[in-house]
Amino acid sequence: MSTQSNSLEKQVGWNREEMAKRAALDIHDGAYVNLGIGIPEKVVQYVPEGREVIYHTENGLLGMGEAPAPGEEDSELINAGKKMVTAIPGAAYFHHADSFAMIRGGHIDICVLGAMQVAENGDLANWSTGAKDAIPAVGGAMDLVAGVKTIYIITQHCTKAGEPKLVESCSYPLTGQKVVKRIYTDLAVIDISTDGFKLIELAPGIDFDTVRDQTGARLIDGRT
Amino acid sequence: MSTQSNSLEKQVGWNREEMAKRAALDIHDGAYVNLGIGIPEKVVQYVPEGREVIYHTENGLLGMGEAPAPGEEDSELINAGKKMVTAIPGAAYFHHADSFAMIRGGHIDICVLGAMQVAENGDLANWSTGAKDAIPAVGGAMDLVAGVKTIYIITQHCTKAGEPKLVESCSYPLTGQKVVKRIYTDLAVIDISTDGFKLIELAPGIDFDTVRDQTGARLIDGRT
Amino acid sequence: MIDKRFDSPAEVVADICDGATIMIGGFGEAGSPIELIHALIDLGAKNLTVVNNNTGSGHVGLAALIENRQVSKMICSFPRTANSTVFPDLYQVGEIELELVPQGTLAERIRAGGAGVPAFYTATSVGTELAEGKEIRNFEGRDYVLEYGLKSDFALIKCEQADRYGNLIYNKTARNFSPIMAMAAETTIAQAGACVEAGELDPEVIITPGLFVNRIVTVADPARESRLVAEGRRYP
Amino acid sequence: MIDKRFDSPAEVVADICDGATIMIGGFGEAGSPIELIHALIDLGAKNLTVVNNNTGSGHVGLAALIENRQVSKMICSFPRTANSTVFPDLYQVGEIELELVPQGTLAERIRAGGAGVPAFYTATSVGTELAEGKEIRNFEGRDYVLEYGLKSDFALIKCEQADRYGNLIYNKTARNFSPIMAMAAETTIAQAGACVEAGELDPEVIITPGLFVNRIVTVADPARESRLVAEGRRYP
Repeated sequence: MSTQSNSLEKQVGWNREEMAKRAALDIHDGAYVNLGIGIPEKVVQYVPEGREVIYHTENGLLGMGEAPAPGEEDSELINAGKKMVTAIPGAAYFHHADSFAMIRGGHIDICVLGAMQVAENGDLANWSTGAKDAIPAVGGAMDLVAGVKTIYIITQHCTKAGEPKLVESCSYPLTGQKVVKRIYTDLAVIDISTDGFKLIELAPGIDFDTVRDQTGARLIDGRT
Repeated sequence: MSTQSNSLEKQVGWNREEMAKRAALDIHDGAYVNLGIGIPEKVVQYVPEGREVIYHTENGLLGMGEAPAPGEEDSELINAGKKMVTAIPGAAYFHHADSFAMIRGGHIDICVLGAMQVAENGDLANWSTGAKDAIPAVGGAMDLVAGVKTIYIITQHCTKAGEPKLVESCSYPLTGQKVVKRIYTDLAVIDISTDGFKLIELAPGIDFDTVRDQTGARLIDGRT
Repeated sequence: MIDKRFDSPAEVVADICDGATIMIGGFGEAGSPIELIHALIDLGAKNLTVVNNNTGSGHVGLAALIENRQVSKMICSFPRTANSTVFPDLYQVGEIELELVPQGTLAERIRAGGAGVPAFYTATSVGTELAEGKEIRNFEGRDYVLEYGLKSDFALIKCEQADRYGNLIYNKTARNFSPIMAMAAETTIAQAGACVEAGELDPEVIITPGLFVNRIVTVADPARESRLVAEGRRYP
Repeated sequence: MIDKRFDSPAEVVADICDGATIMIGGFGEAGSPIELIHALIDLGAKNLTVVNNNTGSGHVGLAALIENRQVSKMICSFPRTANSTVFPDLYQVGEIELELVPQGTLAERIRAGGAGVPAFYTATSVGTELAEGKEIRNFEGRDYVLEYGLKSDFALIKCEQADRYGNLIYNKTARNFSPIMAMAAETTIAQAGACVEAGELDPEVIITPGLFVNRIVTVADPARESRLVAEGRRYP
């Protein structure tokens, strides 16, 4: 099934940009936000006009701005993905312990991350495949999910091999337990509820049964 | 017995200034030093020429300078005793957790404090008489004795009532256990050794027996 | 647009309820947010637990808040200072509770509260009566006592300058507890000597980044506690 | 007179012995003290335990130190990054040890080491394999894991400016781990873009007060790791 929109066909599902755009709708005015590497980084482009959002990067900057203009790059002004960025007027620099005090102390409102698997109880696996020969690398993922008030996930609904990423329980090593609040996939927006996965919204051209069939655990229809 | 020097009599013992002066001889060049309220504050006046010493005050200043000139006072530049002070060129301000990280993390070389009692094992009592009706107040004393590398005490050898302040074990509530290294009294300089109180130096006009008689525990003669 | 600036001390403290825990910045008068404290006296919230290094002096500021019988418990390291009679008098007749905490432990507990650390071990107070009843644990041959992170509903602090995001800078030793209290409070309220435009504060020198601060009110010419005390003033 | 300035990177690292634990500042190349690392390669001390967020890239700086077989163990949060092959290759053949620590736990452990805190509790990693074998404790209904303070024999860091007392300021996100590593090391060695006279740095903006710093060497025009990597350079 193609999830790419195509001007010649009826749109089916959301592409990466649209997933980021949908997630951006849930970033409230005045939010302090940390965005993971990959699709989550795109969220910044789609926050609705009129909302002022402050971006935190765990390597010591609150008030991260856009990518620098050519010629304005500074190799000592980077984000957690080690890309060069800028600082907005009103930004602040701080050291790593202070930066993670923001995260671990519950001072960041929203973190948007990618996922390998999300379990119906909100468990998240996004740092390791657990493969014996892999080089383990965790970065700040476990700190973010343990400390940030609200964790949003943007992910394809299934792996490239077609396996569900929304599962009863994660088979990959966990990043955190019961941490995810909402998931934005190419097919739908799904909340973690006390009853498990709860569908909130369908992507264009997608019906409930399609999402249910591609979800590895019970899916409740929460559309009102 | 008078411990005041007097130009008409032969000097007997050290006065407050002389105790501070003797302690100052043991402040090494380049030392980071925290001085308690009272006689310890006087040490700063007597550090030998040619030694550069940096003074820390636990309310957030490294590089404390002298009292301000009249008209230069700033009520937001004070020391731990809440007296107005100055900052030397090369000073730094920081918040309370960072300031006590310096103390508790073992980064201050020397702290000079007063005492109610010192026990022969180095226990110190200097914050409370334990009286039922007293308002307890500890300030930073317990942090200083637990964290600073070397604790020096300046104190009268006996109380005004003539009771020894150097004792077998403290009857007053402890500030810290086994923390004192050296004591400067009006009569002598005494180290805490593995064998207990060890006399290092006598004040002018004082003999060993006099010190021993006024000490509430065994006194070893450690003069070489 | 994010704009944390308010017009008056009365507005920024208006939702402080009876029973709240409030951290108040300052070491003696340096850094004491006296106009915010006076607004809290005007408000009248009662049964407060207050965290401050001291208990105020004279009959203004924190001492006046205590004298007005709004504080049921103080958490502090040094409750008696020069010109401090209000707290001692109430304490001796058993009308106010005291949790005495070594100053460094107090600072570290506040920072821990702000940094998501529920508890930590420290050597301070081991073997003293302030460690009685607390868990002692040995690490590498030395004993340490378990202390708990401290959080609060509100922090009232004073700073030198602020911008609309809540970024703060302080003045000299008036900084003291304020940056860590701003971290540990659910709602942090700052009185600022001046408010400047976003971007005017150098991002390298901001001491309290704005995400720790919720409300700012400009008090351009704050009262000086020691002067009020010397003049024998009382609040209200 | 206190003067912590030295003339060359070789001098300031000369007493680093085999088996030392060394914290190295930097997040990727930002803040990496590349000239000090290269001096350590010239020195040749072996069997080192190195604390850094990453493991270097290309064949210069930290990667070169590892490639030169001077490091027996890395303590870090993210040992593989773009252009990072040296550590992964040695790790996969079992020739270097790895202690993987979540980035925030790493930062907090370093700060704790510097602040006299032997151990603390954190929610990070609870329920994951990185908490396996560690003490779990419940505070107010939530589980936390016990983590230990981390100290080192040396810290090698990079800063923007220093004075003779060792007061330091940093540049933007090159600050990262350096201020806390300066606290946690027995001997802290800083390479500074410039040395200024005592008093030239505003006491309000000093990030690392001098008592945390032991030695300073000016490296006015430090190499940029990413450029060296792009050029395919190797050290030595």
